[in-house]
Amino acid sequence: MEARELKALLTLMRDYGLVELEIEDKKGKVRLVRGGAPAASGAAEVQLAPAVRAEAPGAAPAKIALKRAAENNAGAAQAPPALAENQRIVASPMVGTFYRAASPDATPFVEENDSVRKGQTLCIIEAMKMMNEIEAEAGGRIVKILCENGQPVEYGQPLMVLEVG
Amino acid sequence: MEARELKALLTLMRDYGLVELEIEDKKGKVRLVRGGAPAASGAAEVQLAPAVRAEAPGAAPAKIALKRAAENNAGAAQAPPALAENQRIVASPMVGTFYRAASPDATPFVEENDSVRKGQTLCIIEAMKMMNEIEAEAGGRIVKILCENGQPVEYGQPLMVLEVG
Amino acid sequence: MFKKLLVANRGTIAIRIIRACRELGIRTIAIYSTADKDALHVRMADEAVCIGPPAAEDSYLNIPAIVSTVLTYGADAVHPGYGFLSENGDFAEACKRSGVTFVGPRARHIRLMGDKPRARRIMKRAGVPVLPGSEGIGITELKSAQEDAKRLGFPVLIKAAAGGGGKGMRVVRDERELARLFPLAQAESEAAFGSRTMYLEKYLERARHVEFQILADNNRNAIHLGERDCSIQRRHQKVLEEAPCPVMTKRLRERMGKAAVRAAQVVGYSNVGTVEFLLAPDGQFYFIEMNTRIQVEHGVTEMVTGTDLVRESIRIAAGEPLGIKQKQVEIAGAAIEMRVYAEDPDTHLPSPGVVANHHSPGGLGVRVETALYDGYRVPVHYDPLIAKLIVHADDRGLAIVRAKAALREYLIDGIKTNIPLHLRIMDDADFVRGDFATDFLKRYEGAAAAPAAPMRGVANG
Amino acid sequence: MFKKLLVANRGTIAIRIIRACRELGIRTIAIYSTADKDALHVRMADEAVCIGPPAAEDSYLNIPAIVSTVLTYGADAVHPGYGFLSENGDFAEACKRSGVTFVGPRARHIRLMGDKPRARRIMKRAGVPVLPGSEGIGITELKSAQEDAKRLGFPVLIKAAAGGGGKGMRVVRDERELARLFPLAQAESEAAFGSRTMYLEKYLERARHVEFQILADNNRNAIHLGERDCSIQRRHQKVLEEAPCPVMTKRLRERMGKAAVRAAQVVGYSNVGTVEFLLAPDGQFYFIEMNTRIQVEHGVTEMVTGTDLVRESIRIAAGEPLGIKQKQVEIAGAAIEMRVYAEDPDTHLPSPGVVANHHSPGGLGVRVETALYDGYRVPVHYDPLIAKLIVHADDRGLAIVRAKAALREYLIDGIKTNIPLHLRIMDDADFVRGDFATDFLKRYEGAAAAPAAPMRGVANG
Repeated sequence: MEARELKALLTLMRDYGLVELEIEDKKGKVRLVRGGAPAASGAAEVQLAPAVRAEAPGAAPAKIALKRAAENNAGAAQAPPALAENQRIVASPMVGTFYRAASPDATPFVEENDSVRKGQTLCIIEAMKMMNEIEAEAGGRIVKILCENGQPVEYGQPLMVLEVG
Repeated sequence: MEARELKALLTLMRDYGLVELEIEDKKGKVRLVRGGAPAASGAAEVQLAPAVRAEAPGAAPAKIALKRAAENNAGAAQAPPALAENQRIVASPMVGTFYRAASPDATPFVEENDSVRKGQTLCIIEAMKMMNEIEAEAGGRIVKILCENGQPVEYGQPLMVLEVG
Repeated sequence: MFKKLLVANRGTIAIRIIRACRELGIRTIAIYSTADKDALHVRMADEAVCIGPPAAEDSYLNIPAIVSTVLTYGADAVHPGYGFLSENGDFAEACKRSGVTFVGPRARHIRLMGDKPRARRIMKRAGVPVLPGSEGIGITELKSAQEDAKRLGFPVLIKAAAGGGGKGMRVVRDERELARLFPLAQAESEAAFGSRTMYLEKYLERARHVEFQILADNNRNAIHLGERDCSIQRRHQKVLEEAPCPVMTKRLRERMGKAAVRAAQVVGYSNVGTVEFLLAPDGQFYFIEMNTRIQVEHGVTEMVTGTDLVRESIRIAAGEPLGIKQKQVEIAGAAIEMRVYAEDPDTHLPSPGVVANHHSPGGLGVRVETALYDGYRVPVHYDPLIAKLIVHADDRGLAIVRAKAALREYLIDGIKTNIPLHLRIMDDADFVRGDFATDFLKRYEGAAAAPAAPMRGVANG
Repeated sequence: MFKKLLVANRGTIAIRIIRACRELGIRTIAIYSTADKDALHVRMADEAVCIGPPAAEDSYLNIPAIVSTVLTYGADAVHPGYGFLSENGDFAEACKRSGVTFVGPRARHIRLMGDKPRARRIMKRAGVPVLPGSEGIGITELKSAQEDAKRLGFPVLIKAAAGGGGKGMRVVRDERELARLFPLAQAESEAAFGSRTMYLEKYLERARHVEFQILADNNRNAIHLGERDCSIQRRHQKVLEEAPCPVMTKRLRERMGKAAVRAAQVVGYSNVGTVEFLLAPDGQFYFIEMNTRIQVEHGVTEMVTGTDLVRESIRIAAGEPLGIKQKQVEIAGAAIEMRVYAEDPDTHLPSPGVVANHHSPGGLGVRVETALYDGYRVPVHYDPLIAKLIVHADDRGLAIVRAKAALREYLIDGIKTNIPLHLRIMDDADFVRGDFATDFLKRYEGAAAAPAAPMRGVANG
């Protein structure tokens, strides 16, 4: 590692309040992330000469503690589950209550492992007394249902995992 | 690098509020430091298989701004000059006024490039009307005089650079 | 008292409301857009619900989403704060229809006062002095504007009937300007409020903006808590406010306060509100409008009267009577609020970014209301108000000195702020004397606004 | 007024003094040890001078180094703050001899009040009620202690004649304890103050520590600014203070205040000072000692009286007369100060380290006095007091609620603090009722101090 390369890393860390560092060579790779969500504009992706790579999305360490204070938040969106390449999240387009069936005594629209057609109703989000049907964007298989029947959900909250194809 | 090792690193970083990371193998070494002084109890030293090293000394960003606010401080000690191996700083042992001569019309005790004996008076620090003679700790040559005659100096402030031998 | 209150806002006022609720033992629900998932109000509230994407119309202005949150998560009260839906009669009505208490006045009072020509008519009838201007329900044609201008005499001020926040507002000094700027103001009003209805007011030179804080319970008891001087404005946007007004006298306060209370009572107003006046150099004052919500600058009134206005607004909404009588209101000392905007102090362009080295001032008589923290990203989508620095002291001179000391202590890196502008104001001889009007800040605009010499101890970029 | 003031202290009080000086237009010189080069007071002052290595005796207690700094850097006043040299008569005298004003009482008053048996004699003669105890100049022999104890009746309190800060202090309940603990207390006193002279006081069960704030100018005008209740102590170290005292009555305040003013006037005292009393459950009160400096807890008096005590101390030292008369002093609302210590809340062991995620509470009625900032290393060498959280509200109940809300907002990582202990106190039914004495905190010690369930929203470790 040359002094110049180090300097570049240093400058990056300072300028971008670096919380993530990725270093890679033939033998291995180290990737360390501290802090919260990735930064929108501060993100930097830099290639350095011999197999070293730094990456810097992000928030300063301050976030850690502040996040901790928020752990009690009932409504904070969970981290989305890890997805395979052909899997997609079905997210709630609105705030409301998640229902798996059209009425309390009806059978659920879908179960896990069910195959679905594009446009098929997957669940209902009740918002302001309106029942909003959530349809499958594409045909495939419901891998996982992430919410309980009757559970409040917020905007963007993952409802199901759909495996496309 | 194995996932388990990364996990261990991350856990360490989180648990100890880690500001320094060193990774080393046969091919090289990466050392990353963020934040101020090394943590007292949280310091962690971890050896990981393959060899990468980056270095990032320096204060956490918070310090930078606060330091900037202090730039106006007249009394803040200057950074000591870079020294060769056989050079030593003659520092002020007390707060007071720096004088290069015994009286206003006397010749200075030493000039730059003068050779000095061990125990020879180099300057005077006046503190509470007392004249305190500052002596050479070792024989050698005065390379640089860092203060002006009559200048206030604080504890530990560099006064001269002495080249030993 | 309420059990769970939804805070239908973000930023400084959301923090303020959450704090008040904690003290009242009320649980809070924060709402947020995806751009605000790391915002402090989300972290401080007991619960937080994401209600939509960054654009305000899809989140903080999205009435169905907010009402749905109320119903789904079970709140029994909604506090709208300032800005966003705080003066939207439909929102107040939607809350009521959903069986949840809207912390603020009734929907019809919001609508009434939001229709500026109508508010002027009512006040005039009630004997509150109103600026000479357009009569009736407002004007939509340049011809009517020209007739009104002739009657009033130039200069006149063009205003939007549905107005607020300086939008659709123009000072015109002659016929030519009127012909040029009336359509412009009208287009602005249409874009901002969806309304082409305008009205004219006589423009007063060297007038001060002086507003009275009103507190009224649901039983028609109304009092005022003295005035705020909000003359330090840039393009009709307040930058700095103070209480009391530097030129106020006891007698004038009584007269203006009485007019303000009358303005509230004549319509049966309840909760907090602000009656805005112009105070002319000759001591005459004129009603201009009423704001039917808590104001950004409510803090200076709290400091000099010792009354917690947000607490009062919630108490009143819960049906409790006024906790204070007019006779008990005393103005103690002087308070100044400096609005800290994430903007370039010279160009006034917004300056979003990641906050670093955040260090806010503290100590005796210093209050900071902010949603900032180190590492927080100021989003581009919303108002650039990121903090309010409020100082309180025994007298105005000491308050200015305290404000200067606090401004010098304030560190915010990563974004630009208008703190240097506030420091210039504190050193301005006219400001220090209290000798200023709504045109004060013009001297710091354009060519006149050459950057001051770097100030000692100020680290704000 | 002074031109340049040297702040002979560090931490919270150094910040407090620098702020007061900024408001008075006085330049400041901070002094610091090498351990404090990154300290906030160093950064906030106009000038900063390193005066020695970390050990306090070589730096903050090093009189020659400090006086040399005054002379070399040209200060015309020195403020000693609290702790360190604030009650050292030699330092006050050294300042005077060097021609610089010491902001505080005259050296002889510091020495007089520092000699506790002598202070007791003078107060007794002046008719101020004094706790029954050893007479004369103090005792050095166990035999004398045994005689005094017999006369007073157990329990008695052993105290150091040169005492302060709880050192050399022991409660003894019988002959055997006295024989065992007297030599121990004496050894402690010798180690701390270099004095083997002790005295005994009758130990009052269930008494409250109630102290009166004194303000006196150089012309013998003296007033009091009401009392503070400082009963919440751990091993004679104050942890939480409030004003007013929850059981105070107007009549009792008048009587105790009069005694406190008399204590100051009988010796011709000047500047700020505090007269400490024990208040027995039967309403009797007894002088215990006088502190001849600003106190840590001065902030609560500032909040309820609106008087800036640090500003007043500097004004008075500059020869100005008292700015306020006794009749003008009014106690408004209630204030509570919580001392935040860098310590483990259960073991009370100091917890130095690097501060991370520092986020202090704010808003209406919340004042934070701290020298912390993110990335600051709390040094091991000095007092663990890192912040004072002060709340003020209309009444004590609301102040407690506000304190709780503020404590829940407070984030300090990297070190442990006693914030969880303060939260427990705020939830303690006896504390909430105001029913407590100096032994209150014993219930949270040892086995009884099982950690409370994790509290929501509190991120302090």
